[in-house]
Amino acid sequence: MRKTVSVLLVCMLAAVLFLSGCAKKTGDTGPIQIALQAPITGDYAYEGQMAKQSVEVATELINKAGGVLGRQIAVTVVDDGSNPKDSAIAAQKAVSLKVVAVIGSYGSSVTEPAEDIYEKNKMVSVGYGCTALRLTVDKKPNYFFRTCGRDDAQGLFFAKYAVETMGAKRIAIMHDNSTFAKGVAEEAKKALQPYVDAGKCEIIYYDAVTPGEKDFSAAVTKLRNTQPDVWYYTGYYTEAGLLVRQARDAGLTCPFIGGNAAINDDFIKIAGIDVAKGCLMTQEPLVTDVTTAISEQFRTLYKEKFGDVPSSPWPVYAADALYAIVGAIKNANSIESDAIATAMHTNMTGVEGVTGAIKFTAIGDREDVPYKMYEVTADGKYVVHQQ
Amino acid sequence: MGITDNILKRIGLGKPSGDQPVTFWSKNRGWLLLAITGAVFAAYPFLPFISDYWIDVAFFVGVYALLGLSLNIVLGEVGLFDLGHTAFYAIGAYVTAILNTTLHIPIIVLLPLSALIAAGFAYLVTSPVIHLKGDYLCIVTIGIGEIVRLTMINNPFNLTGGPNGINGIGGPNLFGLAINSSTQFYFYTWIIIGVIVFGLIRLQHSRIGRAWNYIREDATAAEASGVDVRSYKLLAFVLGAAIAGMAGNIYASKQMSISPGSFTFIESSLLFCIVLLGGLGSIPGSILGAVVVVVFPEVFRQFASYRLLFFGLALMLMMIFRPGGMWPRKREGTGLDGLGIRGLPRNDEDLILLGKPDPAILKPATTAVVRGVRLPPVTVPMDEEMLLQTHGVTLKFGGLTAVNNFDLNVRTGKITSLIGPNGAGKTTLFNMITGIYKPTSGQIDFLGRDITGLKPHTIISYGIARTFQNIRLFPSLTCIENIMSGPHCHARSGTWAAVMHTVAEVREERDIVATAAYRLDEVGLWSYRNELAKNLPYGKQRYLEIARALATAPHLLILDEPSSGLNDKESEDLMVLLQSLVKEGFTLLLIEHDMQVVMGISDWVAVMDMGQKIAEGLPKDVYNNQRVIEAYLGKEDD
Amino acid sequence: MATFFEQLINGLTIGSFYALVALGYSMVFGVMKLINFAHGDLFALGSYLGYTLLIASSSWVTVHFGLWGGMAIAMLFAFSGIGLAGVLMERVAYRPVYPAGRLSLVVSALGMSIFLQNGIMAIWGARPQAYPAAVVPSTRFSLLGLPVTSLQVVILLISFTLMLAIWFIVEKTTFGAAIRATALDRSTATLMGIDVRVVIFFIFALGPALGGIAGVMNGMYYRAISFNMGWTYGLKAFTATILGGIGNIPGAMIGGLLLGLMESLFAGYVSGAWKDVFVFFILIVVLIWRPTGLLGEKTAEKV
Amino acid sequence: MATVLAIKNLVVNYGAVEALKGVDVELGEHDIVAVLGANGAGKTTLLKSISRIQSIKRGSIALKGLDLATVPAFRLAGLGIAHVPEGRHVFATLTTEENLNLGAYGVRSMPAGKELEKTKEWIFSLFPILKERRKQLAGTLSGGEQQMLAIGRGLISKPHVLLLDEPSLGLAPIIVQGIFRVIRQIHEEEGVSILLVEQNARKALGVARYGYILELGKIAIEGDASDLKNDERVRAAYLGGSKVNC
Repeated sequence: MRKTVSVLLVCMLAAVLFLSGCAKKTGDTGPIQIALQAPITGDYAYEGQMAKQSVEVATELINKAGGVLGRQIAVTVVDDGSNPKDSAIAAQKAVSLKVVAVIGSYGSSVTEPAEDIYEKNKMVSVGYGCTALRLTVDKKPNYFFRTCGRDDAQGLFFAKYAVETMGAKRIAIMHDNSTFAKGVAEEAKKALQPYVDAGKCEIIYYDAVTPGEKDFSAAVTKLRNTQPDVWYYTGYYTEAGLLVRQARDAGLTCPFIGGNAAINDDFIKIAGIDVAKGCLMTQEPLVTDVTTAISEQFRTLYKEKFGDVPSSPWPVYAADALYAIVGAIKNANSIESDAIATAMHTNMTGVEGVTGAIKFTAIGDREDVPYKMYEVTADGKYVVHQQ
Repeated sequence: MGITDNILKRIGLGKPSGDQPVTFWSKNRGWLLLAITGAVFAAYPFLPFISDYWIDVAFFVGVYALLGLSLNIVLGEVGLFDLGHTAFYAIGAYVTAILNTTLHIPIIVLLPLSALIAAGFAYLVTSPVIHLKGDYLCIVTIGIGEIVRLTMINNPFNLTGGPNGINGIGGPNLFGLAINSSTQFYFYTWIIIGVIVFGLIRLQHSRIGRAWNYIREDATAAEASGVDVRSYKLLAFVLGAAIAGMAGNIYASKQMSISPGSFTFIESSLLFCIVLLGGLGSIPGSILGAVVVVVFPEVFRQFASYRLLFFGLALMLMMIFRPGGMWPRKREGTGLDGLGIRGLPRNDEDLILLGKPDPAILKPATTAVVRGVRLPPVTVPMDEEMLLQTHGVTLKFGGLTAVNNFDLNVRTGKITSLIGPNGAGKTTLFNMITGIYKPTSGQIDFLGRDITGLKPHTIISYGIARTFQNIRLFPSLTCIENIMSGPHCHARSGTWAAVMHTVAEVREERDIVATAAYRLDEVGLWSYRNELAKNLPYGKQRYLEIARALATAPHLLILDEPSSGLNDKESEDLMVLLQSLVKEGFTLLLIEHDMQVVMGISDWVAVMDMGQKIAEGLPKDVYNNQRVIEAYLGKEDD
Repeated sequence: MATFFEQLINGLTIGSFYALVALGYSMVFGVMKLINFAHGDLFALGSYLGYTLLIASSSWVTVHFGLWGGMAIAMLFAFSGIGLAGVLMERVAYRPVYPAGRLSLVVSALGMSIFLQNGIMAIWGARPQAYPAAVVPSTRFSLLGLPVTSLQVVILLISFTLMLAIWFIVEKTTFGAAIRATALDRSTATLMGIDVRVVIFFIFALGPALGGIAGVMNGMYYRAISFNMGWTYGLKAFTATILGGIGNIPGAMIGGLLLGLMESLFAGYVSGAWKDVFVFFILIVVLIWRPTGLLGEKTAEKV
Repeated sequence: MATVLAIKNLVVNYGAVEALKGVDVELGEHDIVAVLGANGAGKTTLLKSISRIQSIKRGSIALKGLDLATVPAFRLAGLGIAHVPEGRHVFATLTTEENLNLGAYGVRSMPAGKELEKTKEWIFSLFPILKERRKQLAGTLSGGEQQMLAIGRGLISKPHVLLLDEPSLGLAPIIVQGIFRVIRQIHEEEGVSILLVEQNARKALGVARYGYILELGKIAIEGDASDLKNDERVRAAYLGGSKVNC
């Protein structure tokens, strides 16, 4: 008796496995719903919270200008807590909210599970801080895009700059074992390989520091002893600031080049201007260097609302993601996912974001992200380095 | 059926006891409730207000319930302080990811495989550290968790994909049915949980589950009652790791990509909270804990940056207002039914009688088998009269000689007493005989076998049981459960038998409870069988401890100051009991300070001072020995 | 060789931070048998308190009392603030949970830790903050041929003085004996006329307060502070505590310094990425060899 | 004889269980009173209630007319009550000397110094072995030595009232004799009033002036020690028959 019932029960439940449906999209009145998936809590909370502010500003600007398709837009925030598990739930939440498209998310390994879910649910998502190659290169997604650049582009830019422009022979690369920093570091190493093979330079140091720590004196002493010509650090600005200062204290004098996660006003604060001055950063153009009308408006309103422009470049890409989505909706004249995705792939004429025109490649990467070398000036500003 | 009933009873839905009329409901309560629970689970994803999001939340509740259940074995059942459980979860996930993406082994095949590898890993890393106590084990588990995570990040042999992790993991495929939607994953996961819960409940109510609890309550007493503490601790880690490995497999196949960010110390501490929030050792509690830990932050997701603030607060409040957890496991008052043992006689007298030992068992065995224990062959010339002999036993602690070249002879069927000043080394000698200490030199022979340096749980299965100077019971277990630790060392059923309820296992369980019942009755504590041991008055605790030792069916019973804390009258009652035990066929060895007892019942007395024997003989000779008077007895003033 | 000595000094500096935090862990554990997982977050809070004082007065204290004076005042401020926070924490999060046992206390401590961490984030924001350069003394000089900063020297001096002072109080004074007695047996301590509440108050004030001072020194030395920095330091300090033998005051000091040295030397000579793996590996090996830590008592359990 | 310690109608609960159900006990100046009884009768609870490490439900405990309920527990040592707990409870990882010093911790009138050293010498004269062991960790002492240390630690505060809980528990006969000798000595020479809880009824009644017998939380019998020794009920229940002869 008991066995039969168990078997029956299991069969019943198993049968249910076949019956699963999926949700469908919303109505055509009221504001167009868009979700922002961002790390509001957790390790990258500061980036997520600034992304939220940036998107708020962009939303206000767009709505003031009449919205899109005659409707306003509204953005809901879902927090992914900077971790992959929460990201999957957050993505599913965004899907269940039946939004038109999603902005998000920040880190690559956090974005990845979300990307899969959005892709499966045929929902357009636009990442703004996830730079790992494989999100697009491996997966060739149909509904995923990103407004930020890719690790390899930055790595290549660095390699070229270091060897060809600076003529560095002994190159040190350091990262912090985070998805992002290690990604850029790996790509930089790859990009240097041809030069190494040609005997033009060598990589004399390749190691990681632990993020969240404060004392890197051991690492920089080791680094100093390798006598590098240039030192590339691809991690985040907090550690970058500490590293530069501790390196200078330890007597390491070679030029420092930071990756685009290091560029942040706090880098200068932490390192101290005496040390930060002259440090270089590989970076997409900053919002302050883009002179379009949108950029102007964005900066003004952001300053008005939050006191200062975002201290990091990534939140601006979140705003760009919103501009991209809205532009695609406009060009497609539809809020259907497929139409938006098609527009994003093929028809982005006239779509401008805070950092300029936005176009995507067939696999969803942003076209033409021009990297520039930034330099910290003596008065604590980032300007494009003039060779 | 028994177990379902017991669970229901615990949550207050059990069969009515007494003479209430039997209705359809009361008769089939267990099945009906199981069916209702099943129906609710089955219906959940199809409820109108349940979106895929909530189904996914339920899926993650499932993953965390599995992890909670797996940690509950280690932390809840055995009481091992494990704050690095995520390591096993990570191993399961990475094994799945690596083997699926490189060798394209199907996920469903990897489900048992990742469990197996996680279990093997757990065995390897925990066996050198399993002896560590409390907080020291805790930091080691944290260390293991961190080592695993950092290794994944550092990408050794290009296997783990570094901080990016691994992507492109496939979904499970059940005989042609591909699982990929949220609803399918929901059912897939919860059916697995159902199967595992079934197994875990069976384990909890077997000698294995009880052995874990004995260790949690008092590891030394457990070892002295015949539980192989080390192996059972390892078994807990291995089983826990296996289940966590499965959870890793499920997680990886749902997420399709994994990275080290999912396996941080914070995850481990969340699992810890799940077990504690639910209630230590409680299976439904662990599931409930998972519900809280997963759903709570979801409900507060819109509060964004404040949600973890609330979560932290909630954890503290929970511990303040429900310190035992939300659904603690109740042991007392559920009666013998609560033990989940089948095939017991209907009334108490029959049960007690069933446990009456075969007198042949209590005779010192010249044969090679005693109650299922295969004894090693006789290695020393066997003296029918001498049960135990120590030859020149010496123990040195650093420079201090605690026991010096001591010869002790214990005659079969007699009461031998060891007396001597405090600190003379008597208890140390006992600890050597029972295997807690290993002698520096000398030999201990028992039943014609050299038992020097064997583990306590081995020695006890040969037939030497003991009690402790300071009573050591399993305080939060019932009296009958306490005594059921006695026959443990003679039982043979393993994990699989316990889960499957094999015929031999059922018979063994019945024998265990019957033996315990008989001994409990013998020391007059039958009416206390369902009380927690800690609630017994001191004197009764002494008797309970003696009953526990007797339940191991020993040939030699070693009692360390049994009359300590008893007044003269109570000591006399004790003497009566001890003498009756000798009549039953046991041999007794005592340490005692109460001369009334020593002189009253001993057949032979040995006197120890500063680790050495200063006298031995018949009680009255020893009592009048000048050296003994000087060193130990003194002269009465009055 | 010069590099070796440099790494040695680096290791000592980071080790002295670990040791100060570990000391608080050990003191609280010794008396309460409680692993205060929120201890690291109190350290972070201390950093923020010092930062706020120096910023809020727009360096007023620095301007009026000089760099060192400002530093001293910030440290005193954090010391008393965190001392108070420690006592409050005991009242709110631990005292009501004592009867429930040690495991429940761990959960409460984890809850407190999450609460504090996110509380700091709610007050000071998620962005890391930096101690302004203007308030940090940064004279550099050469000591025995090694380049050191005056701040480094002062930090080492203060840390060692504090450690010695605590060691003296606990091991050599009658009150210290009272603390140790309370740790062993609370009700018998009461019979001796020891006011257990005073001891607990003292422990929960002083232990975290040491962390508060370490927090300010840490902020000054590295300048950057973030709301989640407590986790890392908490975990490292806990490791140090266990390494030395938990509940043992000199053990915590030695454990902390040793941990700093190991990290520094391994990162300096082998690999930064594998540093923590190495540290935990060594810890496990030490525990296999000495199950109660380096200075833990080797007494067998009495049965 | 003037009353030093007066306990009236003492009721103590452990959860729902009443451990003491209205107990009256008196201890006079320069007096030894024994409290006997079976396990779980409430003897230890009585002593713990006096020194306030056990909270009481009802009743009063007065030291020379001072209601002890108004005084925090840790002050009692300073008021002249010393409690030597059951099971010795020496501080195992402190040295013998540190243990002794702590005994005087609650006594403000005894600053560390000459006075303390003098009292310590007196303790050493009572228990010479402790002097040999003064630098040794208390946990490494033998059971008998620990009991001596526990008593010495109680005496070092020069108490008026000494509460002794099971001083003979688990000790060799020769040690028990020694301890009872010291009990008698401090009573006779120093005039300390002693409330003695014992299992060993024979010994306790041998040294006490007056005795109480507790049964299930109530005083069942009380009377002069000499009378109790010959009381039939006491003999049957507590002294045991003389089935054993040696």
